[in-house]
Amino acid sequence: MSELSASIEAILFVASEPVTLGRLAKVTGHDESAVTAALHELIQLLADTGLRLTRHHDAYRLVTAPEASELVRDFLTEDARTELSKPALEALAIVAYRGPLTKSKLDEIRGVSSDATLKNLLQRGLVAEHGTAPETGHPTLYAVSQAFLQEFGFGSIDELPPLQETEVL
Amino acid sequence: MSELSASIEAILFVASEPVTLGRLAKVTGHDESAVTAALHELIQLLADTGLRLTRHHDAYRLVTAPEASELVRDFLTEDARTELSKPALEALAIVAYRGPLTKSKLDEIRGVSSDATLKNLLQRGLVAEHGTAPETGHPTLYAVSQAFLQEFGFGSIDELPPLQETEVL
Amino acid sequence: MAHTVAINEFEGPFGLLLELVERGRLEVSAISVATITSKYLERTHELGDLGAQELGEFLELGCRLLYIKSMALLPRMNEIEQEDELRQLNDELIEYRRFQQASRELARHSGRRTWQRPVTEKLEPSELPMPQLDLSVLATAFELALKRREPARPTATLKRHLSQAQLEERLRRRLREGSIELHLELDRCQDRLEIIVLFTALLELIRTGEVHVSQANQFAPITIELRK
Repeated sequence: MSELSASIEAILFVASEPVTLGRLAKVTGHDESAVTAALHELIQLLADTGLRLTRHHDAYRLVTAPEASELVRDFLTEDARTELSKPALEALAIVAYRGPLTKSKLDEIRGVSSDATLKNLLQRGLVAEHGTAPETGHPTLYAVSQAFLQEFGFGSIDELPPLQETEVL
Repeated sequence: MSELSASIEAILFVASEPVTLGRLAKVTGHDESAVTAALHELIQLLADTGLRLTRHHDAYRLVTAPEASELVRDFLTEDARTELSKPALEALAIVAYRGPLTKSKLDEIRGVSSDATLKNLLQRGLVAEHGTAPETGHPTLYAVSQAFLQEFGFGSIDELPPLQETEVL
Repeated sequence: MAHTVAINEFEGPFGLLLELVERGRLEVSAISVATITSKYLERTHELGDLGAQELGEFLELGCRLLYIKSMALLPRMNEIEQEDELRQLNDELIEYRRFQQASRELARHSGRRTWQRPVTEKLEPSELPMPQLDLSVLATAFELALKRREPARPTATLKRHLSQAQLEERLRRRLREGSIELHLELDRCQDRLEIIVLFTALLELIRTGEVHVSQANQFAPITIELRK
């Protein structure tokens, strides 16, 4: 492992929040392209270990490997979280693939009001506010969060399975 | 990396204290000699990374590589120097006025998950754990830290500035 | 007695419609819209004791289907309009199905949760710089947090909504004391949702033959009475 990758790994290990590319560059004293290259090296080197490097927007964080999920839960003697209801999963999928989007767009796609569902997802931290839409009234936009990636073991939003393409019912 | 070594790495990553050989054997379902072999593999594989596996008596933990210690310290200091974000300020205020309280109570008041925010406040030493709540599962209670109280010259939390209007949650 | 289907079986009106379409190997077209509409309304009815809000959402799509269906009964000029409406509904269903499938895919990932590290690495308190913070800022932040939460408090929106079964029972109770006039009953409703639910309750009682509805002439009050 290169020295820069090792330094970045150490910093991400102690960071309490995801660390942006800019901050990594600043604290390591390297430019962003060198840091990006080191991050890519780290992603590859961690691939068969117990840890993973995940990215959300331009912020990075270390988490446990999704393959170790069950063991880690046993170790932490954490109860499995209350499973998400079907409507919650449905709303979450829409926010993940179509976000950032407004609540009314979400309601429109689902054909029902998503008030309670959205509130639940916000409180669980799986969805977060993400600025406002430029249209009249500037409604709040919602997008999936870093915690969403963590909950489902995705390394970044790019790992979401592709949406089905069929155009006929 | 072997699957067992990867599992052990994941467990040590989430552990807040050193983990004994016996506990690792129990949670992974392997015998102590297999776990010891996997720990040795892990020590070797981590040698040129940003992390190290250390042993004290028969307990193991992951730490950052000594070469990175200066960077890590710089990072943590700088982290603590950055201005508190709006969510962090809000969470701190709620912990100050409503603490000791659990994370789920804090989430409920804010309507969003405070996971990352709370971690940041803990790491900055502004908030500290403060025993556990008597309810089921005994969730951790959080309150502002001694350091926070000393810094701002309060003998006790009761001397916080009064609120303009009293509201009951 | 109506067979009750748990609401959780469907993610909502689109979920129900999609199931009917897929199970019946139908397409939402001019030819099948009548079949689909009656099946949809039938199943909505079987959903049983829904809250007024949910029932309203199911009925809204039901009305849309009825509207599209009704176009076929009207003169030819409506054909294009009907096609547009059908295409629109088809597109919405396809879009909806995409996310329904994606949500099932997500559910399969739920055993892959990953964990962050707990906060263990901290600087010594002496090394920790405390933020520059004016404590009045803290008081303001707290007050803002409480205010921001206020609209979410259910005080203003928490109206008690009666379910269809409750409204059926209310109608029966009143009718046992004699006939009633529909417009007076509608006046008692607190909002549009309750009116919708009252209507469906009344339709149910007519369907089961419990009540009889009559009107003396076109603009006379509608009278409801129990069938003897």
